[in-house]
Amino acid sequence: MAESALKFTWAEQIVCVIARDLRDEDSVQVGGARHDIPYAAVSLARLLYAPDMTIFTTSLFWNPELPPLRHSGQLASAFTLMADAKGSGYDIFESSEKGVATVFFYSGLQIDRYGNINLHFVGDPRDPVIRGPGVVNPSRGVSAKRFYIYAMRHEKRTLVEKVDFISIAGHIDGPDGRRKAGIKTSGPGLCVTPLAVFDFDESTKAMRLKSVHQGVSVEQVMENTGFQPIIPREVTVTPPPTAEELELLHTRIDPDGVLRR
Amino acid sequence: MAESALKFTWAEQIVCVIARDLRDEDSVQVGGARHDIPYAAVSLARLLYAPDMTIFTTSLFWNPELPPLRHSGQLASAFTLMADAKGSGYDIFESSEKGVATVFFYSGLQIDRYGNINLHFVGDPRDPVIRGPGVVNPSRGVSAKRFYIYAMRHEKRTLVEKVDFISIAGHIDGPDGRRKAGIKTSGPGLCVTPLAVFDFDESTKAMRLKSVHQGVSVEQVMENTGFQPIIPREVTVTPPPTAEELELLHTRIDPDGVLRR
Amino acid sequence: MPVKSRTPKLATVDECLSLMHDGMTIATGGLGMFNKPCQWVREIAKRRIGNLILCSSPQASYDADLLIGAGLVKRTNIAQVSFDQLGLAPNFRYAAQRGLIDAVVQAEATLAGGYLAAAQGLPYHAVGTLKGNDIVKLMSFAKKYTSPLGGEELLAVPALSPDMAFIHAQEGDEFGNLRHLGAPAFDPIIARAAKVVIASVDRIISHQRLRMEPEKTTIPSRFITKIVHLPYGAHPTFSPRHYVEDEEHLRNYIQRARQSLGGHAPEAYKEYLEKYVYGPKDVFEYLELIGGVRRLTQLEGVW
Amino acid sequence: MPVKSRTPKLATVDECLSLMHDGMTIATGGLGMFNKPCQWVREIAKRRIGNLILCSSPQASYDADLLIGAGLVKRTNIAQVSFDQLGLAPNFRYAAQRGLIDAVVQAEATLAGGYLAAAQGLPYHAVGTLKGNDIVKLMSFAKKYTSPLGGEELLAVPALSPDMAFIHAQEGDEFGNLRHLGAPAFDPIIARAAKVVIASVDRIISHQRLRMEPEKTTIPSRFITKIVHLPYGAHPTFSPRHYVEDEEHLRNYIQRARQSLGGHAPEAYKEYLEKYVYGPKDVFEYLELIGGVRRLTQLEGVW
Repeated sequence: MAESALKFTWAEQIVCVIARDLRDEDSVQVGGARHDIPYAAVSLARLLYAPDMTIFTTSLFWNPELPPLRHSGQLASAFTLMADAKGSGYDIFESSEKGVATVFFYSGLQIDRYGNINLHFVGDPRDPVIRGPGVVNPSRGVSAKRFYIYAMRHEKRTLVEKVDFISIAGHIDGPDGRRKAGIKTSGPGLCVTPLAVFDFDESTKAMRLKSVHQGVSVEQVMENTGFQPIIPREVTVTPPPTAEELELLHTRIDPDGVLRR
Repeated sequence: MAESALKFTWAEQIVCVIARDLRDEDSVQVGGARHDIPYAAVSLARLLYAPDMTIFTTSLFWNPELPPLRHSGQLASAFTLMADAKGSGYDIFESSEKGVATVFFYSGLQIDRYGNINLHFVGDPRDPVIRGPGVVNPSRGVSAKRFYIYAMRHEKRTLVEKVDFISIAGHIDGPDGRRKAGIKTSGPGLCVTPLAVFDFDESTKAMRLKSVHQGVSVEQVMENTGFQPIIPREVTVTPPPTAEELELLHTRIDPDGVLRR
Repeated sequence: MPVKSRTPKLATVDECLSLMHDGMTIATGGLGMFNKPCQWVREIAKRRIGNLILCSSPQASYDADLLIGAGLVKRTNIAQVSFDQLGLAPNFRYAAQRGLIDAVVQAEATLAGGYLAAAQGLPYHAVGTLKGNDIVKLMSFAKKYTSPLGGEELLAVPALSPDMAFIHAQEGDEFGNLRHLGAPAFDPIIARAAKVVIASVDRIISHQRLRMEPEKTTIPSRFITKIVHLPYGAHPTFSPRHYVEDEEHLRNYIQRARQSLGGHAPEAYKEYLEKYVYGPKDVFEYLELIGGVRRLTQLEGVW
Repeated sequence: MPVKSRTPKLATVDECLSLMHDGMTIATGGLGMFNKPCQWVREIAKRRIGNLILCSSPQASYDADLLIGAGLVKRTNIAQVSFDQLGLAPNFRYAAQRGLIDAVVQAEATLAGGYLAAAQGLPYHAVGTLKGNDIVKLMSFAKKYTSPLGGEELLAVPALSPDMAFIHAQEGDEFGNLRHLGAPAFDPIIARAAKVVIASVDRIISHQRLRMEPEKTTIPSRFITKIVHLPYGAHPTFSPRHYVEDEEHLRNYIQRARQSLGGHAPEAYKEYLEKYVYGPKDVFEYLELIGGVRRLTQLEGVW
C-alpha cells in the first residue's frame, strides 16, 4: 500500500478508525473535554458516516451541537446548550441500565488480552501502587451493544497479560467469560492504540492484531505489547486518514490541533 | 348552638370541614373536574387556612392556579398552565410510593365502619352486580400520611357494615389492621357525608360520630347508616360555613354554584 | 466539503400502521381526557387490527372505549377508563362486566412500575404501596416477595414493554422530537418502555427553533420511531394550548354507545363507527365531518 | 376579603447551616465541573462541621476535594472525583490511597439507584449492569440476589437518603422553585432523595414570571427546604449561561494541594483555606478576593 502523502498524528488515526466504524443506528454517549478521542470520532462520524447516529453527553443533552475541541480551559465551552432535548439523572440511570447508549468508549490504566479494563487499582487493590481515577459508568460495558477501547499509550505496562483489577469486563477469561457472568452483550469491538488496531478472535475472544498504522511494523507492536496477541497470516496497514477526514478534523472538529500535539 | 343565618348546601359544608382540617405542611393531590369537593376544599384552604400547602394535580402541575369550578364541559378549563413546575409520570410514581402527597381524598361506592373503601365491585367480584370505575391510585391510601373520605350520599347502601371489596384499605378489620398489612401510615382521618362528620376511635379504629351538620339529628344519621357507629356522650353540631368561607366559595371558587346544585 | 445530513422521521399513517399487526400489545399515551391519540385509534379501527392487548397511561377514555367498541381488544391493562364528568365508558364497562374482554385490574403504581422497569431494562419494578386491599389479590401478573435487604414485603411488577405505543403531542420536529405544551403525563415513560413509538402532532415546528430551547422538548427523538403530522389528532379529547375537548361530540359518542348496548337503538354505535371511523379516508375528511373550520374554531378555547 | 399568602423560603447561610451538624450524610449536586455548590462547601468548611459522609452526584471535583482537604470527611460515596482535564483531585486521591477516608467504590448506577430508591420511598433499587467486574466485589453496601420473577441475577442497592443536600442552580424564586439553565444532571433526583435540601442560586427571579413557564422549572419548591441567594455560588466551577469555570483559580488550588501533600510547601494548601475559605465573612468578600467585578466579567464566557 502506498504511503499517504498527508500528514497526520496517531491520535487522528485512532479517531478515523473509530469514526468509520460507527453507524447510523448507533447511539453513543460522549464525555467531557478530557475525552478528546471519542469526542472527535463521534463528531467526524456524524459529519461523514453516520448522520443519524444519536449522540448524548455526560450531562445529558440529546444530539447536541459538538463545539470544536479546545486546548485547555473552558470546559464550559464544550457544554453546549443547543440540542434536541435536555435530560437528567433519570435518563442516565435508564440509559446505562437498558443500553440506550448502544456504543461506548473506554480507556484504561491497564488493558488485557481479553479486553478487560482497569481504571481503579494497579497492584493490590487493598494497597495499590496506583489508585486510578475510577470509572463513572462501568454499566455501559455491560449494557451497550459494543464498546471501543482506546489506549493513549501502546506500552507493555498498559497492554498487559492480565489486569490487576477488572473495572470493566471485556471477555473476562475467555470465550465464555461474559456469558458466565450473566452478560448478554458482545463487549469490546475494537482496541485502537497509537500503533495498531486490534479486534477479538471469534473463537478464543483474545485480542488479534487487525492492522498496523502506516509506518509501524508488526515487530514494533509485539515489542510494546505485554501479551502475545493473535497475529493473522497477513496483517494489513490501517487505512490512513483521508483528505476529507483530515480537512474536517482541521477545519471543523479540531482547529486548535489538540489531536496534533 | 345558634343556627347560622347563612344559607349553604351539604356540599359546601363538606368542603369547609375538610378545608379547615388542612395544614400548611400538607401536600395534596387534587384530581380533575369530577372531584369538585376536594378541589374546592383545597382551593379554600389555600386562601384561608394553609397558604403554604403544596398542591399538585393529577396531570402533575405543582402548585397550579386553581381556576373556578365549572358546571360542565371544558375539562380543559381546569387544566391550568400556570404553576410552579410541570412534572410527569416519574413524579406520579415517586409521589405515590413515597407519600410526597401527604394527604389524599377518596370517595367510594361503599364505605365501611373501619373506613375501608370499595370502588371496584359491588357483589361478588367474579360476577359483580356493579362494576365500579375502579380507582386510579390506591397507593396513596397507603403512602399518604392520612386521607379523607367524602361520601356524596349518606345512605345505608353506601355506608355499609363491611365493603364487598377493599379498593383502599382503611383500618381493614380493626385497630391492628393496617399494621398487620405492613402499612405504616395512619389512614382515614375524617369521613364527611351530607349529614355528618365521623372520625375514628383511637382504640377500636371504628367510625365515630364526631358532629352532625346543622339541622341534622343523630337519629337521622343512624337511620341512614348501614353500621352502628360509635356515638359519644355529646355529639356536637358541625360548625357551619362562615360568612368568609361562603363569600370565597361564591365569588372565587365556585361562582357557577356547582356545589349549590 | 459535503457532509451527510440527518434523515427525517416524518411518515404517513400507512407507513406507521404497516408496522402493526393483530395480537400486538399496544399502549396509548395522554391521560384521561387529554392528549389521547384518537386519530391513531380511528386509523387502527378502520384497518380492523384486532385481538389487541391494550395498555394505556393509567387513565384512558375515548381511546380504549372506541377500540373495545370496535371489537378489537381482548385484554386491557388500565387503571381506570372513564369520560370523567361526562360519565363512565360504556363499551369498556359493558365488555368488562360481561367478561367480553379481560380487564386486568391495575393501579397507577403497577402500570407506572411496569413501564419504568421496561424503560430501565430491568425485569421488574418494586411497588411497596399495594397493601391491605383486595386489588392486589387480583393482580396475578405481579408477585409478592420480601425485599432482598430483608424485612419489607413488596410487590414485583414485571416490565411492561408494549410492542407499539401511540402518543399525541402538540408540537414536534421532523426528527421526532416532541413538545407537550401541557402535561406530558406518562408519555415520556411509555415512550422509553415501548419497542416502537409512533407520534402524532398537531403542528410540525422548525428543528432549528426547537434546538434553541432543548428544555422544552418533552421526549427526545431517540425514543420516537416515526412522527406524523395529524392536526387535531387528539379530537375529541383536548390538546393543551391548542383545543379543548369536544363535549358535544363526546356526549353523542357516549349516548350512541349506550343506546346500542341497551338495545334501544342497536345500530346507533355502528353508525358512529361508519361515519367517523370507517368512512373518512384521512384526518382531513374526519375534521370536515365533525364540523370543519367553524367547529374547530369554536374548540380553540382560552388558554 | 383578606386571604393568606404563601411564606417565602428565602433564608440566610446561617439559618441553613444551623440545620447541619457533625456526622451527617450530605450530598452535593452539580456534576463534575459545573453547578457544584462551592460556596456551601466553603461555608461548611469555615464552620468546621466534620466527620461527614459525603455523597455527590456520580462526579465530584472541588466540592469533595476541599471538604476532604479541610479534614471534614470520613467517608465518600462518589463514582469519580477529578478536576477533569486539569487533573486528578489531589486531596481525594491522597486520602483515599492512604485510607485516611473510606472512599467507597461506587458507580453511576449504584449511586443513581440509591437516590432513586430514596426518591421512590422504596428500600432498595435493582441494578442489573454491574457484572463481570471486580468493582462489585468491593460494594459491601449492596447485595446480590435473584430477581423475584426468576432467572436474572441483580444487585440490590439500598436507598440513599442524605440528611442534607446542597444544590446550586442559576435561577430560583423566593419559594424555592429552581431553574437550571444548563443540565440539571442528578440534582432533581438528589433533591427528591434527601431529607433536607438547601439550594443556592446565582439570581432570584420573579415568582410570577416563573409560573408563566412551569416547564422551565427543574426542581419544584416541594423538594426545597430553603433557598439562599449566593451569586457566583458555583465558583470556581461553572454555571451554565452565567459563568465559565475559573481555570486560573482551579490550577492554583490544585497546585497548592499538591505542594502541601508532596511536602514541597507544607503550608500552601492551608494558606488557600485561610485566604478563601476561613477568611471571608460572606460570599461577597470571597468574590472580592478572587478578583471582584473585573475577574467575574472575564468569566462571563460566551454561551
